[in-house]
Parts: sequence; C-alpha cells; structure tokens
Amino acid sequence: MVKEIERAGIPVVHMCTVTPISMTVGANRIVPTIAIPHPLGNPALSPEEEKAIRRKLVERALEALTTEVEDQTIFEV
Amino acid sequence: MKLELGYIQINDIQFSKECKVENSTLFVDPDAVKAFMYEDDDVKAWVKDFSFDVAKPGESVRITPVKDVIEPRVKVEGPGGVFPGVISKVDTVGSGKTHVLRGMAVVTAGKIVGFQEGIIDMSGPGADYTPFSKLNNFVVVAEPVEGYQDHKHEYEHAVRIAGLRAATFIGEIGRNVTPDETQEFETLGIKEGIEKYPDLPRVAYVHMLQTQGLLHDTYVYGVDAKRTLTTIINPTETMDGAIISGNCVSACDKNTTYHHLNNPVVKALFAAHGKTLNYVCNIITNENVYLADKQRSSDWSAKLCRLLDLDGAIVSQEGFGNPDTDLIMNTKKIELQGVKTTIITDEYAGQDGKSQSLADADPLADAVVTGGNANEVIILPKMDKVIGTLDYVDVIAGGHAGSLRPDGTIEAELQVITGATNEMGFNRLSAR
Amino acid sequence: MSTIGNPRDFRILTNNPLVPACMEGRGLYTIEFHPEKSYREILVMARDKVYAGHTLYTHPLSGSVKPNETPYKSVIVSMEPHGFDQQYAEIISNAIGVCDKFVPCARQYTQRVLEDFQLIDYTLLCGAIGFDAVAGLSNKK
Amino acid sequence: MSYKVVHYINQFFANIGGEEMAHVAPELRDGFVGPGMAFNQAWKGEAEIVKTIVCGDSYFAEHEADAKAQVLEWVKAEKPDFFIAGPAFNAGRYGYACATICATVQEELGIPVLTGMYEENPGADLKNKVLMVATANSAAGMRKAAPAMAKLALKMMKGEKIGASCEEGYMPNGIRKNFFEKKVGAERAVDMLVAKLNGKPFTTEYPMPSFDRVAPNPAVKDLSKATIALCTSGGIVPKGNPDHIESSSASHYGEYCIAGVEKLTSEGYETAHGGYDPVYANADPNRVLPVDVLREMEKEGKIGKLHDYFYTTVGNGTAVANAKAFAAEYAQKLLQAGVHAVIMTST
Repeated sequence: MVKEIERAGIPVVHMCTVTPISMTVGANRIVPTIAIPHPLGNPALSPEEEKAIRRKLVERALEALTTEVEDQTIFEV
Repeated sequence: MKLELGYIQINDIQFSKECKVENSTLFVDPDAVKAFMYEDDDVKAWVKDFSFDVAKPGESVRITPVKDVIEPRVKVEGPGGVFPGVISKVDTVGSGKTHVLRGMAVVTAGKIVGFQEGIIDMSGPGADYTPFSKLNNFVVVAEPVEGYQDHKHEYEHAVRIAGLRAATFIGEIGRNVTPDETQEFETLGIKEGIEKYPDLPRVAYVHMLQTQGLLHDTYVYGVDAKRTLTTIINPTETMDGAIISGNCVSACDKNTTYHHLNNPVVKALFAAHGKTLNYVCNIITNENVYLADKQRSSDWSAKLCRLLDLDGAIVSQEGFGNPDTDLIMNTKKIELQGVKTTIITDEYAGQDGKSQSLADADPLADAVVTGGNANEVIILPKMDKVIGTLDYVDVIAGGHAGSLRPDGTIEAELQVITGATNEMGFNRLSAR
Repeated sequence: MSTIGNPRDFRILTNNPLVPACMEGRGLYTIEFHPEKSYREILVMARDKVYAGHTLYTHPLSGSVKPNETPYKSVIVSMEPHGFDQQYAEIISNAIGVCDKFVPCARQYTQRVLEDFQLIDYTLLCGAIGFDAVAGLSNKK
Repeated sequence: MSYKVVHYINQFFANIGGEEMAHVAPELRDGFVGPGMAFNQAWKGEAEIVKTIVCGDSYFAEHEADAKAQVLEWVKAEKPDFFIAGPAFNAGRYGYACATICATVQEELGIPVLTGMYEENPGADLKNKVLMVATANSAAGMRKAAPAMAKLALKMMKGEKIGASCEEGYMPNGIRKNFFEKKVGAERAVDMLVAKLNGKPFTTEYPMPSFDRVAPNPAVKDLSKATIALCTSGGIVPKGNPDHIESSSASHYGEYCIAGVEKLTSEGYETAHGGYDPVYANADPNRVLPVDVLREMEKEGKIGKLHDYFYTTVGNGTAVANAKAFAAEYAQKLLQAGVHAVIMTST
C-alpha cells in the first residue's frame, strides 16, 4: 500500500514493527516501531513517558520524510 | 532403458462370465474381479462389499465421490510386473513390453471420509473438464465394514489396494491380445545421450509428489514418498506403475494413478526427445509439511539438476497451498544453478478471479503454464444416474452451502471435478 | 531457514481436540490447545510468533483441504525465538492471504465430518514430525 | 433496433490537425467521424455511432476537469448503450485521455466502455480499470485494431460472457479467466521450455505478482509548510465501526475526518483489526495512529498542517489486490487535497 502512495507521487514513511515486511512491500523510508499490537506506544510506561517515545518516533519519521533517499532505507531510532 | 507399450483399444465394457477382449470390447466378470480383490487380507478385513457399474462417454451419469482412477496394464515381457512393490514384487520395471487397455479405466469410488470429493460427469458441461469422461469406466464402489470410522488409515489403504488389484486383474485379460498399436520409449545413459545428441539441450522432468499425510500420499515402488530423498527415476518406470496415488483430497489437482501411468509431461518430453531436446530422466521429489524437509528436498532437486548437467527442467506440482512453497523453492534453486525452468501449476484466484493465484511467488519463476483457476464456479446439471452417492456433495471442496440444489443441479467450484485443473498439464484448460 | 528443530522446541498451536487427545504426554513437544480459536486465528497466532522471531517448523497450509472447509489447524512454531527469518514471515503471511480469498461457507457439519477433519489435520501434523499417528489414535484419551 | 454508441477521438483522427491543433476544446458531432466508420462497418447495423466527441489532446491534459465534465454532459444527454474511445495506438496523451474518459464514463454513468491502444502507452496504466484492446504501436495497425475492438464492444453490448484476455484481445486486467487452449499443458510447457532454452521469446501464462519497486519521491523541503496525512493498516476506526470495516478480509477502506480532534480517545476510536491483540490499541488508539503527537507538532509549527482526513484499512486481512486498489484510490484523494507527505503506520 505504501507503494501505491509513493507511486502517486507523495513521499511516504512506513512506521512498522517488522521492518523486513516493510522492505518486502516496497517501502522506501522505514522507521521501526515498538511492537505489533502497539507500534507507537508502550503500555508498560507511564502515559507521559509513552507519549514522549511516540513523539520521538514521529519526529524520526518526519526526519525520514525530509531526507533524500535513493533506495530502501531504514531510519533506526 | 527401453519400453514398448502395446495399446489395446477398448471402446466398450460388457459384464460377462467369460473374461476377454474382442473387437475392442472388454468382457469382464465382476465376481471374478471381486474374488481377486478379496485375496488381499487388508481388503478382506476392511471392505464389506463391492458393487460394480460401467459408465460410458456421453451417458447421463455422475460418478462420485471418486477415490482413484487406474488404467489396466499388464507386463508381458521384461523384468517385474505392474505396480511394483505394491501388487507385484519390487523388481525394477520400465523395460521390455507392457500391454495397455487404452480407452478405459478402473474408477474406485465410495466414502472414506465425510468430505470426500471428486466428481466425474460422463456428459454435460462437467464432462468437458475431466479427462475421464472420455473413457469407458469400470466403476468399483467400496463399502466399509462396520466400525471403520476409527480405522481410516487402514480403510484407505484397503480401497487403494482393491483398485490396483481390480486394474491388475483386468490388465491380465489383455496379456495375450494383439495390440492395435505399439510405441517405443527409450532414454539413454548420461554419456550415451551426450554422444548421440551432442547439440541438443539436456532436459529433465522434476516431478513433485503429494506427500503430506493421510489421503495426501504418494507411493514409489511401495515406499511412502514423504520418507524419501529426492531421487532419479526412468520415465518408463512410471509407465509400469512405479508411482501410485494415495491422494484423495483436492479432486481437481490431485494426480490419480491414471495420471502417473500416462504422465503428460513424460509423453510431451518423449515427443520432443531427439528433436528439440535430449530427455535425460525424471527427478522425483516430495511436498512435505515439515519446512526443513522442504528445504532439503528442494536443495537435492537443484543439486541433481546440476549433477546431471541439465540445461532445462520442467517442474510439475500436485495439490493446493503447501506445495506452492515447494514449487517456488524448487524452481528458484534450480534456476540459480543455471538450469532454465518451466513450471506447471493451477490457480486459486478466487471465484471472481481477482486474488493472487499462488501462495508463494518468485520472479525467477518466469515461465509458468497454468491448468486454470480452480475457484471458477460451474453449474452441473442433474444426471439420470449417480454411481456412488451424492450425500457428500454439499461438503466437498468448492461446493458451498446449498451447492446441491433441490432440482438436482450442483453449483460448485471447478475444484470438485476430478482432474479438472491437473498440474501435470494433462488438459487443455488454462487461464489468463 | 536452517533450524532442524529439537522436539523440545516444538510448540504445537492447535484448535484440533484430537491433537491433545492423542499426543499429550507422549513426546517432548508442548501442545497449546485453543479450542475457541478459528483456523485463521491459529494462523494469526503463529504469525505473531514468527514476527517475534520464532521459527516456523511446519507449513501453515498443510493439507489440500481448503481453509474454508476444515475448521481445524495445527501449526508448529518454536518454543524459543531464534531470530526473525523473512522466509518464515512470508510463508505465514501469504498463508493468511490465501485463507482470506476463499469464500467463507456457513456450512453445518455433522460430528462425523468434523471428526474426519480432525483426523486429517492430526495425521498431517503427525506426518510432519514423525509421530506414529495410528499408535496415537489407539491410545486416545 | 441497434445499439447506440458514442465515440471519443482526438483532433488528429478528426482531421482537424496534428500537434498544432491539439489545443482545441471538446466538440460534439453527429454520426461517425474518421475511425468510427470502421466500427460501424464491423457492426453491420447491430450497433451504430450516434455521436462523436472530438477533443484536442493538449486541451484534455491541461483542462482535464473541464473536458471530463463536458464529455459527461454530452454522453449523459445521449444515453448511449456503449462508449468507445480511440484507438490511440502509441500516442501518449491521446491514450491517457481515452483511458481516463472511459474510466469516468464507466464510473459516473455506469455505461460500459472500451478503448484500445499500444500496451506501452501510458494510458494502459488503467488497464485494470478499463477494458482495453491491445493494438499495434502506430495508426498503421488500424485495420486490425478496429475489427478487434468492434467485435469485443458488440459482445459487451449484447451482455455476452467475455472470455480470457488472450481470446478476446484485451490487455490482461488482473482478472483470471479460464479457457481451453489448443494444446495440453504439458505440451505447452515443453514448447515454452524449448523457446526459453533457445533464447526465443515466450509468454508466461501466469505472470508472477509484481515485484516492482517504486522509486522514492523527493524529500519534503520544508516541514513547517507541509501538510502531512496519516494512514494506517492497523484498522483504527471511529468507535462502533460505523462503516463495518471487517476485522479480516476487508472489502473497503475507511476515510475519517479528524479536523479539530486533539487526540484519539478510547471513547471515540477503536481498532477493527482482527490480526493482533486489540487491547492496547483500544485503550489508546494513538498507539497506532499518533494523532496526539502530530496535533501538538502542528501547534508548535513543526509541521504545516495535519491533514483533515485519515485513511484506514485492516492490514493482513485484506486481499493483496484490494489493498493495492484501496491505496491507489485514496492516494489520488490525498494528491488532490494537496497533501505533501504521508505517515503510514502498520501493526
């Protein structure tokens, strides 16, 4: 699905826990996330900490969007 | 290894006390067939009774649920006998002379499990999809003994053996009949082949066998093929029944024993042998459930292709889902050895034809022949006569709720028809 | 795809009652019996394990009985994660994709038919790991 | 009584002129014009072109919305049984116009459509949406293309069963159809292998699903001016799942407005995904769709704007073909809405 968005001419970042899957589906900008049932959160943390982590991940995703890439690239957090 | 097949054309089957072939008509005594089947202890133990019928092309007849289809053959010269390791001793077959009762088959039918499938229509639209509608069928319907429910393994085995025995008995009737036509098949030793056809590409047939378990098994010289390593077999051995089917599920793309005896890839490769290619041998490999087995078996397929210095290979599949993974593993690994492949499969593209057809895929599998979309829906009209039982039509593969309509027509997917989307490339059916 | 697998590492995910009935306590494997789960849900459980780095030992589409016919499924994954393997991930996620393309059927099966489906799933599982299916049946609990 | 057909052609085939006249606006003419004659002849009175719409290729490209609206108006007024466009052969903009206008007529008016062009024409990108006959790469192929299109068109008008692509001559459209070949599969396999071994061309009967890669788009230059949209395959939907996005095997996608939503609450949103433990996503949907954080960054001016709509599907349950089609569809919506970049989250 990321590929169809990319094909339409819109840069897209894929935030996904299983990055090899993301590679397989053809995403170009990839940010690894925390876990399958809660990619952008961690119920073990306090709500404040959890949101801080989410913010960090989203910032990394935005950074990926502002970075030129030539090939599939994983933006480790 | 050289084998001569002598074809005895059979255009009709008649029940009679005397067993003979005369003017292309087979006269056979069902009681004698029955007695021969019951000589086996397992058949005696698990089959309560057999009933017999004949179904001819064009008749308004439906046979269901079909277990296996077998062509009667008899070995008249050379070592061994038909169905080695099962009916005959385990001697290597595939050389000498074999008589074939062509134009007919033994069809075994009757319930084994409650969702047993397989329809052969002798006329109407369904007949176009099954090759067995064009044959004169000697149908054997088996009835289990009481309490067989807890012994499905044993019962399946008994019915399998019974069918092979019936075919053996009938094949024997052709022993002293002069064939209407004969044909020779020969493959050469490695060095001989290279010397005789120095400029022709060396091609083998990678034959994948269904080997997943009960009702999903194939036997080679009597050995359960899931317990085997990928190996080499002469194509002519398969013409004498070296490979038999114990596969009863997924009617449309299971390879019956008839398919193994008349393997279309073997036939097509022999037709091209010495002209456009040098047919080297068959490589038989399995389709196991355990993933490490898949890896080992496909590694071995590729290794043997390389060892035989092949230029090309045709890979055929059997069954749905799990074997797609073996098909792609084999193809990919063989291609990576520098051996070019063409593969034969069928498709499950959904009733609307829009879904992805296979459970696995790889760009190296770039030459694919398809036996059609098994999910395509077909309406089968009511037939005047049913051999077997319709009790299970509603539960067979591809049938859906209400698939047996009150007026006797059946709405179902092609899946239910025996041999409809055969993955050895037996049929003309395809899809785009 | 390299793990051979020690039976101690076999975690059998199943919704088939015949599996615990015939196999419980007769080997080193662990049986996780989920009678309430559907065929698809068993695949999803296996997928989540594979995504978490567990080895997939058996093919999730074992058997030619179609996913919209049989309600039963048994899949073996590893007890311990041995590292993420893309090939396993593809096999299991493709299997769920295949499962979804079959038209669901709301058929009511008789107990006999259900038992036959159980038997097939059980024997396929036995075949995969070399468990004597017939012996298991004769010792059924 | 014969079927009524409206035909769409460009300025070149209407004999108005070449590139220098490509700017002409749509024009409606009675009866057939140019290549329409060949269709009429092939139909032998069973169907007939009642109107021909002529439009310059540049005009269509530059004023697509206007051109579409005009064509739709005329076609609607005419109430034809069928709409046919081209054939466009290798003319790129003409092919694009034929495919696009056919898709529009089919969607908006529910009238069956057909076009024809060379397989590498950019317009052929729409072949899974609009039935198109494969033609030669130049107008010299008209003699073959016109009867092929006419034949298929008439079949469609009569509501006859359409066979497989290779039988009917249309480009493969992703819908698999059975048919009987002349040779059995094993013979076809041997022929194919011999061709492959000899380095001769061969055509696979089943092309493996595309492994195509799409090249990355250029990076966003200035985040503070960019509109960012959120999409997810994690199945986040408004509470109660008003559109009934299925928990598996999803047959549609969701489009939901989040204008003014500060963060996703467990009272307002939940997941429809059947493939993972929903507890965490239901307790705090921002764990899947980070609306809270992005809204914050919008306020801080870090991003220009969080797009008013998010798009949602159910990941693994969705058939591959559907997922692709959904994304392709909403990607167009995002593009039209001026979205600069997308964050897609998956579970």
